Amino acid sequence: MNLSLVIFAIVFWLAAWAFNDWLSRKRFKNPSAQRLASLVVPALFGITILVLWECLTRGFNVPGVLLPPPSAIAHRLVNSLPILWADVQQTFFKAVLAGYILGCGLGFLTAILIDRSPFLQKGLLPLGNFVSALPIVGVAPIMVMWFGFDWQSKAAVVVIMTFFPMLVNTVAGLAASTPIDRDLMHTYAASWWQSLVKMRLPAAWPFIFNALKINSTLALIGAIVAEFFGTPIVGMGFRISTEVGRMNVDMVWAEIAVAALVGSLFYGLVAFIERRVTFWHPSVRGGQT
Amino acid sequence: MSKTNDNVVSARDLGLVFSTNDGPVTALTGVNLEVKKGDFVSFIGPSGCGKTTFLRVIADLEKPTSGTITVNGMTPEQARQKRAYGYVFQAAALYPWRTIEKNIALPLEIMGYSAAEQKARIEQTLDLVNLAGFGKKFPWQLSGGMQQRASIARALAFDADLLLMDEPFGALDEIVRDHLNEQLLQLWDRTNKTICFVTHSIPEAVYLSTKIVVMSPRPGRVTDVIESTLPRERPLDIRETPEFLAIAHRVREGLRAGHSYDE
Amino acid sequence: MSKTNDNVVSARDLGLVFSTNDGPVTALTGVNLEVKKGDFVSFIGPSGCGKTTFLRVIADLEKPTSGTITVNGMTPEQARQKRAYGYVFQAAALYPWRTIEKNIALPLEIMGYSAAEQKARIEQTLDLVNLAGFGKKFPWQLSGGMQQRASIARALAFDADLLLMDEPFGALDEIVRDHLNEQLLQLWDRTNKTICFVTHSIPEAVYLSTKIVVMSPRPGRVTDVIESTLPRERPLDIRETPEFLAIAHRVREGLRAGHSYDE
Amino acid sequence: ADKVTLQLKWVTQAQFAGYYVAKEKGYYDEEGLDVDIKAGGPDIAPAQVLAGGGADVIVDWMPSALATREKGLPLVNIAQPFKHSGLMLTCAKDSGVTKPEDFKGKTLGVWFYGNEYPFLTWMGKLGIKTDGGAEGVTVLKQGFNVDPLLQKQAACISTMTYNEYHQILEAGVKADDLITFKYEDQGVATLEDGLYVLEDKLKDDAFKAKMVKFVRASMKGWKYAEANPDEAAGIVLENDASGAQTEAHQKTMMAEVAKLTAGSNGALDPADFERTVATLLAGGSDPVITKKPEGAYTLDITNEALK
Amino acid sequence: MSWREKILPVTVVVLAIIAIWYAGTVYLNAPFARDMAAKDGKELTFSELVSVTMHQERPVLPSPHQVFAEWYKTTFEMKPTSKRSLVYHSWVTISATLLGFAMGTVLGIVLAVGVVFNRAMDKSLMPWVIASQTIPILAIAPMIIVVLNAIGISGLLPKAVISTYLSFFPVVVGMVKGLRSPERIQLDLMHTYNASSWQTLTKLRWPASIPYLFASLKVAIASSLVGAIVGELPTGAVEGLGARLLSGSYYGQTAQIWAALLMASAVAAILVMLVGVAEKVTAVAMGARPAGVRP
Ligand SMILES: Nc1ncnc2c1ncn2[C@@H]1O[C@H](COP(=O)(O)OP(=O)(O)OP(=O)(O)O)[C@@H](O)[C@H]1O
Ligand SMILES: Nc1ncnc2c1ncn2[C@@H]1O[C@H](COP(=O)(O)OP(=O)(O)OP(=O)(O)O)[C@@H](O)[C@H]1O
Ligand SMILES: Cc1ncc(C[n+]2csc(CCO)c2C)c(N)n1
Ligand SMILES: [Mg+2]
Ligand SMILES: [Mg+2]
Repeated sequence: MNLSLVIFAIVFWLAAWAFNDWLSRKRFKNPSAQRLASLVVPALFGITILVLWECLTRGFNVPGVLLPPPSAIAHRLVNSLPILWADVQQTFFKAVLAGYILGCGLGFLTAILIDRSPFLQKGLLPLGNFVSALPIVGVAPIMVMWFGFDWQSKAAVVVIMTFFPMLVNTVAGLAASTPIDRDLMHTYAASWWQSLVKMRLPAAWPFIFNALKINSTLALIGAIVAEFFGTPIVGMGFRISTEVGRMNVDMVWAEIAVAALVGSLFYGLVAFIERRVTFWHPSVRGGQT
Repeated sequence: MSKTNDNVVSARDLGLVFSTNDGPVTALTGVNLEVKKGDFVSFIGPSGCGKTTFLRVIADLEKPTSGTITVNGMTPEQARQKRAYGYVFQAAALYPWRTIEKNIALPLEIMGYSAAEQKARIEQTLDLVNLAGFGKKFPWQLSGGMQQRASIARALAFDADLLLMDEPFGALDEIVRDHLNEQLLQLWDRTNKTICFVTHSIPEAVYLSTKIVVMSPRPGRVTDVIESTLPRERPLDIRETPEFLAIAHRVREGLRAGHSYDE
Repeated sequence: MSKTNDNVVSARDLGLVFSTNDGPVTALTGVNLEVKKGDFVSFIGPSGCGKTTFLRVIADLEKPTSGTITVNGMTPEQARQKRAYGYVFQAAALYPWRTIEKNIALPLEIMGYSAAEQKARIEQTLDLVNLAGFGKKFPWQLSGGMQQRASIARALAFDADLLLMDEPFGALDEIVRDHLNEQLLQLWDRTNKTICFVTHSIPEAVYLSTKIVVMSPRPGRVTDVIESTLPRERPLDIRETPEFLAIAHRVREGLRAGHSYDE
Repeated sequence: ADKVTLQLKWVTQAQFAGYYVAKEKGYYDEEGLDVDIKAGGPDIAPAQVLAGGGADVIVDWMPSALATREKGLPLVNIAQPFKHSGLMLTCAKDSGVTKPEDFKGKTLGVWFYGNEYPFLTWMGKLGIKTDGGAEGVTVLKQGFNVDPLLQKQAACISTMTYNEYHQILEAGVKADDLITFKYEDQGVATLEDGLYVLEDKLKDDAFKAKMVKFVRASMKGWKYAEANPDEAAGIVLENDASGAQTEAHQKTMMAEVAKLTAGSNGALDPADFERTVATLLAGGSDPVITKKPEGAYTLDITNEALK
Repeated sequence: MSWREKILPVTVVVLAIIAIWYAGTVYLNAPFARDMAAKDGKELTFSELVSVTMHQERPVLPSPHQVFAEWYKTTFEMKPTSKRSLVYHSWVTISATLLGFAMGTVLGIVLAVGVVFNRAMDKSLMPWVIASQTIPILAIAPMIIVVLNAIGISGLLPKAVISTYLSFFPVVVGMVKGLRSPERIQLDLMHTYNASSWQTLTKLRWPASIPYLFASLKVAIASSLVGAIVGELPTGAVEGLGARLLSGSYYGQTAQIWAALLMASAVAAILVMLVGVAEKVTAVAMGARPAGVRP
């Protein structure tokens, strides 16, 4: 055990914490300084975690097959870019995107359908709940059987995983318009479609975007985990599962880092669109005083 | 009694009871009322006497629990489906995701007006309520009175023969109010609309109406119906004539009688 | 100029500009105003002239973009932290998940009143605004005017020396309004509160105030400050005296001058 | 009693019958050991559990154990109950495969997770590329089951003599319609289920003594299981907490496993070790291990145990 | 609530699904059946085909009655304490689910509150919370288990931790939005009272977030179940629905897989419905207007 590294880690952590706390309380006059500060805070948080991780794994001599230090992971990452890129293409650009669009679309349409017909509302909504937790462990092998080893079966798993959050949130969102908003449409004798498009969907967007955000990470997890159950020999899940078995844990973490990056970017994109679409909602407009 | 097809609104023994968590609330009871084509009817009465509820029944937003009501000789539902009326709610009820312009366009879009027609009407009604230049703002960027005016503009933008207006000018100052009163009278005169108008201002009620309905609460009922003897042509200074003051006095008395506390 | 510690509100060259999606909106400009302890100040002016904005600045809900303002000699923020005022918003702003009773209890809970005290005050203020018996209802089960009264009750339930009231009686009929005007005057007289009161009713402004501030829009500014010469003791029929009518006339002229359209 | 935790490589099944028998029959108790047998699964890397301190001894295949050793986690083989390899590639006859040369252009199902090393070695030896090019074979990461063959998604799949092969038969496919390539017959056999511990721990005499007792009792269990396959299968079934296995399948498995353990008294035959290492080092472009491992096994434990 | 209103629609939809399922059974199982017959030099008539596909040992899609029979057998014909009883395995999974759900909900709410109230947390924590969700669970699950094992925690808790990991995120996302959903004027009111952050939270933000909370809880409890099942793999998959799924798959017992899937679905549906009931009760207590007749 290397005590000085451990002590350094703890000191660094405390210092960074204090600095961050100070920085996020402080209001800068200059807007660009403010913006810079808002970037520095999460970055410093991240750096702190990395420093802690590096020092503690080295300080306590944690075996590399359990948890490699970040430097080893970074080294592995830059040396494996072509492989990682191929994996991202296979898993994200094929399976995740296709499954995400289909699953969210399907959940959304089912919610609309349920909303349209009281009969289906009573008949389909309870059954929608059945799909809610079709465990990936059970479904993934079946999808491989039905749709083959390639990305299509992973997309199918993603569809199943993303369907329910979208269904639930859309149903809740469609109920979110206020009575007076509905009364107004009623006085215009607006058709169901008109009410939907002009009133109920806008009011539902905040909920729908919640689902889109939750699903953006769920889809990635789903596709990666589904690859544990049979794939061609490319893909992020394939890489992770085989490299764990081979004890190349640094490669596993490199792949995880890539997954986190891709997933965060995806989430960020959805959140960005959300701010555009629901600009009027108090949560975006800044209900805070 | 007049021929039915003359009646725009005709209520017989109308009653409405809300059932709430702590017992039923009688909002309307035994309401009999006839509104004729071209009438300008004001409803006046203490807070909570059922004015809004009655307007909502006409608009098919609330179902009466007893009695009958027809609108244009049909059930309120049929009338609503024929888009018989425009409604100005007591609260502005603007959609926050639409600009003022777009809020006014809403009924026009729904009723299938052409884009050019929409544009023209938006401009015209924004002018009417003195909001020209605010079309591109969002509702939360307007003052309370401006929001109310926007919602009036929205109801006036399309051609409904019957206007249901629930305290449309409540949040406006005297000058704007006078201005809009005049505008409304002109519009009414020009287009021969029928107007049901809730107000708390006695002068406003007398100035505008051909018929004033005085209501009283607990349970909500009609206590007096005053047919105005004022001419259809009404300059603002008609408000100083003895005839005007006499009607106003009768309304005030009716109002006072309906109140639970006497001063 | 009076000693500063006498001033409850003191604004110097106050200005406020909102930046919106389509350019800046000047809501207030060059506002100078002194409100003394025990004053009853009415703000009157066309819709959109910045009355609400000014009240919000006093309440530390909006930060001025130029000039200075003190409340009780402090910054608005410090004053707010001392719970210097009660605010009645233009809209009722009741929490829909609380009954009327509970809505009134809200500030009491926050300020740590005892349960018994809460109960007593709820009962008392409900009575004051004539809503006894409606305590257990939810806001949506009340009429517009009743909601407004509930929000007044909420602001009166705790003891603030300064009351900021934004058109509190807008949705009420004449009788209730007269009643509440009297109640408010009594309360003011008894407790020596300072009241800032937005209204659109000229008679109401004149009847209630020791000082009337006339404002004008685009950009919002103060155009006239009228010190009332009426006695502090004001029976309802003071409204027919020539003195009263003279003040009302001056207010009306000021109001008219601020309007963009001339009739 | 001394505590020993054994981490298996896979779920509870007759593949590990010896240990369950030793436990049920009280052989561990006799040695004064309290043995906790932890089932494995598709998501468990026994070596990782060992490194994390979750187990004292693990069951692993030698290729994967040696690869791990090269990665810096010094595993040491202390006993080798499995003499023979049960790994094979099973192909559907109608896929047109009759000999290893036919693999080119076909799709083959392979188990990864450290189990792919023997396969890669074999393909390296055959000179067949596995990276998906037109010249080589298309490799699939096979799941937990034999579906790819039944669904015709692959021409051949990896099977164990004692398990998956029988599942194919149970699904209704006739043995005549199948063709199998045992790794042993192809000269690429590598040692399978062996017992491994961390090198450091062996410096501790108390631990060594414990392992001696453990191996002795375990081998007694294995020999009993070999001799009484049906009873052993029953014991396995009792220990299966998932309640999912069938008696018939476990009996078949036990019978087949017995063929693999036959001939081993637990002691690793250095010749087998050398053969495995040679095979692994020969593996094509991406060799499993790059240099001959030193100290990757010890005979001390078995020598002591078999005294 | 009459029979016609409630039961009929569900029945119709269920029947429709079963009909589609049967059709799918024939369609998906036919190739293997034809193949087998062809090897015997036979050609199957349609009715033969139907009957064969209904009873395959290893079907691509087992028929509804095969699944139901297996489900019925393992659910009702076994002692609930037996290892072969689905009830027993369901309980193993449900207990981890509920524990994970409870921990996830609390964690999610606490994080959301932190994010809404503390700018530093919003800025520094949220990106990492999001990143955490992009880490594939199965990849780190074994490490979690190993680490927890190393510090002496095993059994229910590790599974619940994985459950928590999956379920707290929907709660965070929903609650951050929900806690920020009060209107400006509602917040202004609190501001005028100089209410503390805690008071604003309990008296305004929290009640305003309830619709978001329940939408999130429904997703979270479903995710918890998935997490508990997934968590069974790296804990050795010895018991629970995940173990049934896995060993069913491993030993090619298709009917067993489907029965476990059916059970997992049913459990999820019941749990989600329970959350729905709680939602209704809360709504009534919070003075929600009875759902109107109009859309
Ligand atoms: N949805 C409802 N549920 C229960 N009671 C209601 C409901 N709506 C209105 N009421 C009750 O019905 C009565 C009449 O209400 P209404 O809104 O018609 O009054 P109003 O005459 O419009 O009053 P105001 O002038 O204050 O707007 C009131 O006592 C009110 O409490
Ligand atoms: N949040 C905001 N963003 C942008 N502009 C605003 C905002 N709030 C108010 N304004 C603008 O500021 C001006 C003054 O508004 P304010 O609400 O103070 O008017 P007011 O005098 O209270 O009017 P009313 O009598 O109609 O309530 C208006 O032109 C309004 O459009
Ligand atoms: C991810 C994964 N890894 C390995 C195997 C197969 N497998 C591992 S060890 C072993 C021997 C004992 O049966 C077998 C067959 C699988 N199916 N899935
Ligand atoms: Mg009303
Ligand atoms: Mg205002």
